[in-house]
Amino acid sequence: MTLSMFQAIDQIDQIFVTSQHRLVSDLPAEFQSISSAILSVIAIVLVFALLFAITTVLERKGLGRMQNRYGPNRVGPCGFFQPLADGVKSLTKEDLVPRTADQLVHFLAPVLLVMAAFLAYAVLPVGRNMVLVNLNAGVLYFFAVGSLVELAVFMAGWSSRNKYSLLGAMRAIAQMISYEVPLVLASIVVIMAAGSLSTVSIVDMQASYTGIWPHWFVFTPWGFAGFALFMIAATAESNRSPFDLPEGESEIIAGYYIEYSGFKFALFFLGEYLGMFATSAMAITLFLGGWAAPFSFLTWIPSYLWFFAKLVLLILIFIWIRGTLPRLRMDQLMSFAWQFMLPMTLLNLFVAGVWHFMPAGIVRWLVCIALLVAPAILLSRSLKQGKKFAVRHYRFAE
Amino acid sequence: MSTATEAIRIIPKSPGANDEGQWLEVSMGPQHPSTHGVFRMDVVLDGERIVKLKPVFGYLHRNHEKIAENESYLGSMPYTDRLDYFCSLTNNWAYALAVEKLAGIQVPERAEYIRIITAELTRFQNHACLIGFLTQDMGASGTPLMYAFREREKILDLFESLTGARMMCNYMRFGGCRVDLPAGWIEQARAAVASFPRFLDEFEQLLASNEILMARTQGVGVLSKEFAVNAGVSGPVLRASGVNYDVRKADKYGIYDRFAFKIPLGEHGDTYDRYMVRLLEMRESLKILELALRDIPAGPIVDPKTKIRGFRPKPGEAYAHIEAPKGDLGFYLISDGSSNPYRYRVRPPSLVNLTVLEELCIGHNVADVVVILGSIDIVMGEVDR
Amino acid sequence: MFGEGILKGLAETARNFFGSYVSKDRLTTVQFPEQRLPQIEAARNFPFLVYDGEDWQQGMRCVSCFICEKECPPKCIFIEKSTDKKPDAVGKPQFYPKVFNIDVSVCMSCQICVEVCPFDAIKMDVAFEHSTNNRFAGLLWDKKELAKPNEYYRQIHPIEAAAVDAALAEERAKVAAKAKAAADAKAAAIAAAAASTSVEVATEK
Amino acid sequence: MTVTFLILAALTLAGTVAAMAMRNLIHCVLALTLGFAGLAALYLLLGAQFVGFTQVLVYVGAVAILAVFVIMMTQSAGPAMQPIFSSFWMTGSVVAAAVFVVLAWAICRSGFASQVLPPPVEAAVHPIGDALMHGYVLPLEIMGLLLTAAMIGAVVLAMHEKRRTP
Repeated sequence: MTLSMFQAIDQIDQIFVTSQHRLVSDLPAEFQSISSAILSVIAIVLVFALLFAITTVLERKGLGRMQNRYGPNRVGPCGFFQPLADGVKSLTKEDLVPRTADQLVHFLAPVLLVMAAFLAYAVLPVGRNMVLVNLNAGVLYFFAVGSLVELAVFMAGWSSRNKYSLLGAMRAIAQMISYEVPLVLASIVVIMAAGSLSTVSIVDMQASYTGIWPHWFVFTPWGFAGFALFMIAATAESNRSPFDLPEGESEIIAGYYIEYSGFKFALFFLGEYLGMFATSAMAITLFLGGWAAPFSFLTWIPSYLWFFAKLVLLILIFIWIRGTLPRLRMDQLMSFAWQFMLPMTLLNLFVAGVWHFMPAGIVRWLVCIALLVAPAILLSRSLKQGKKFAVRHYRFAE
Repeated sequence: MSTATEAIRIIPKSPGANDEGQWLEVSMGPQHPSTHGVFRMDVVLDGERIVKLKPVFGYLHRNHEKIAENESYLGSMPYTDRLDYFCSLTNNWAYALAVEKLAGIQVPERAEYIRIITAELTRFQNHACLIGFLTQDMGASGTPLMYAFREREKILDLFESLTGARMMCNYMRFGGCRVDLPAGWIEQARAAVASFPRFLDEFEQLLASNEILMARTQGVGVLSKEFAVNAGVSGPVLRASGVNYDVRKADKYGIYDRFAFKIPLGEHGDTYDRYMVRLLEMRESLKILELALRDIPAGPIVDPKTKIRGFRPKPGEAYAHIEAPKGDLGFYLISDGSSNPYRYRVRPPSLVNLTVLEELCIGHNVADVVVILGSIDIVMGEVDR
Repeated sequence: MFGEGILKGLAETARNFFGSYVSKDRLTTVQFPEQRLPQIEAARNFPFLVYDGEDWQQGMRCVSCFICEKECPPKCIFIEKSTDKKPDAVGKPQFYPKVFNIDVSVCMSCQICVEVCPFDAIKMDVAFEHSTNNRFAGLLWDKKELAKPNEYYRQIHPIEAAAVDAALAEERAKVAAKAKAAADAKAAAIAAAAASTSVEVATEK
Repeated sequence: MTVTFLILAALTLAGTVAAMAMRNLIHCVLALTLGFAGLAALYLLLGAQFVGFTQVLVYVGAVAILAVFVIMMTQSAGPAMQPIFSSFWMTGSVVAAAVFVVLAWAICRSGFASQVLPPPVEAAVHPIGDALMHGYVLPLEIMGLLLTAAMIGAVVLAMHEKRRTP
């Protein structure tokens, strides 16, 4: 009885894997691997493009509610067909290219951006046994592909022949390079702990339980600090508020894609959101146990649902932050990256080492927390660069 | 074949400069989203640092003064709405005050109260929206702005039920106001005023102690006391630099001397002070509003001796100014005894305050320019006239 | 200090997010085409010409005195006086506008024409959903487009219209009484001289 | 497998040739990036995942961007309008041909090419890490030191610059 139930749960969990196998198995042997890969690619493109569509609605509705507005509510039920209308609109808009622009590069930039964004999904395990390729150097692949985005951004900014787009591209590249360092360093703690660069084995390591509690890396001092640092760096990498300077709508209008219109503009949006999903998914994979359920008694829920639940949760946090915070300035952003993020990630590496070599127990927790919190406070003090940022008190004249 | 840099005008650095590299001239505006209207700044950048900044305006010039000189005295009243289109009622008041001074008209008690109530409501909504715009310029995706608009809506509803229009009120008349308060207006206004402190608390909660906001505004665009006075800056911008000058206190026009309120003063003269002074001024405005809504007497709302048609003041001249939300707004009129003024001149606070922009911006980043410009609080309708 | 203000702000937006679902004064949006705000007595948009009775040409109150044309700040009113006369709202024979045009693309809705009109003939309309695909002729409203019945005026500005109606009725009664007195006097005269027309009686006042 | 190799090799060659032949420096860098990417793909084809990804990360992600930045910073005064063939093209091609001949000779002599390759190691990351941390730890440390010194030098230079312009 229970056995068959387990089997049923397992079947539901693996339904996409088995159906893919069944679809491919009829084909001749030499086409099997390639057609299975194509199937997976189509699935990834469709699912994440759909997620992009849903996220745009969620973001606009969420921001609207935070600002005491309704948000889009006209197209379809509760406005959920809004992305459809947006898509039709952007497809039917005239595609304007500046006369002085570098036509070829101008055209290639959004294509490269979306391509790079989609490539990153190859190593992300969205469920148990659900990963496109299980690379040994999966995490490295992820960051390598991520660095292509910088090139695309530069191409867009440079080829538009617009001062604002050039400024935006400069900002974007400086920001991406600066935050790639803490992003990679923050993820190295997990690689150290897992002893592998493969995303699949990193998730597998976290998918076990003590009692009902999972072994996610986020539930350790270094893991939590790493997660926080990773998320901050990811926010900057994906140009989200409060690090959305490359777009800086109120300063440099739209940054590097100011000269794009119609569907190319939509592609930039798509690429940006895909980048955000990808880094969020990486954070989930590294720190939040990937597709693993948060409690052992919840493992009957299919693994892919857990993955997407976590992803949507992170996206909602992104939206929440965007609805609240003003953006930083370029120099502040840079000093934050180099004076706070970099030392903290390096320190986190050290703390992870300490954690590894100390015997388990409460002492280990206290030592690691102290090692992280004290420097964090000190560093945040030094960030003010001698200026006294403080809530002020004012005098009044009668 | 050429590089991108060809499309960009490069200016060689001034001979005195030592370091290499070029300056980049960027034209911010007039279609830039955060120039608060059709305003252009010719910005010369060294990297992202401002080296020179030249404000260019006049895109919205409408010949306001010349039109007014060919218009009857009353006919200019609706045009004053369009000076600072955020605060039409204070513009009306300043103009009415000037004409009253010119023609020697007395204003009935009730009208004075109505003027103060509408002016302080105007100040409140102007400051609320300004703070919203300022944070919008800082990239806060409009959340504070939407809160400000939510509250402003209440004030605009009040204006609409009183004057018939939400923004272009055209309400003040020489010797009083156009219509009396409709039934239930005072209660509605009291309810609105009572709801504002909660909004201000939320606003402060949302932003005043936000580290990013402090980092973006503190020490940015410092306007020294001396320079502010020398440049003729007025309004909250001046008071943020620590100068205790408020026309409401200095001139006691209308019946402001009957109300107890304080003037918040800044110390550093930076953007954060300009932001906070406005926030505190809103609280003071609420005090005045509460008192005025409590004490407003019954009576006529307009001096019955003033003619609507064929209004011809005696030859002479008059200058009257008030503390508009943006600063010291003055009207100067010369009458030659005919039905239209011989000379009509506006002293726009936005324009005078704008003159310090370059001084405040030099040495800061591009991103700071929009914040500083936002904190000066200009409306192009008033700057260009 | 670091992060505290940010957390406060996040709490505030979260409160507003949930508050917008429960509290009416947080979500004040009016979903326009379906929902509409209640009509406001003082509201104004563009002027219209009031007429009494059924026939808009006969009942038009305007006597083409040119005051509004002169006082209009942006000079958007154009009037041409008639050559003949017709009885006005209070019953006196007066000129009427042969042409009365308002260029609403110029009009700035300031209400000064209404204020200066001594005959209560021009009032402010509240209709705002005007649109046309002709930006020249479509925005130049002539006498016919501007004419609206007094009932409409009562409907959009009830308090103001009641006052105007009362004043007009008083005026009308006064004029009628005067006319009656004059007619009586005339009748007495007619009895003696027995020759006169009613038009002359009315013009004599 | 050979078809893939041919395509990638053609791509790499095309990229590098274009990098030499194009007149716009930014285009050159972009073409060079294509060459880098093709090279990375070739590494992957050989089963060297780590090297391939590092190639992308370092060359495409960092070196190309650096090159682009340098071009933007230095060559902003005027466009590159030099002729494709410089006056030393003869000398240059002779030197290039000589280098090619020497390299080809050395490779052919070493017997490396004729050797039958062992099957590619699956877990390529671990051996590299082991090699770096055990066998080649001294060169690694020296390189790290060198880079740190270079970085400090760059910082000092930049700070000096700043002090000169108040």
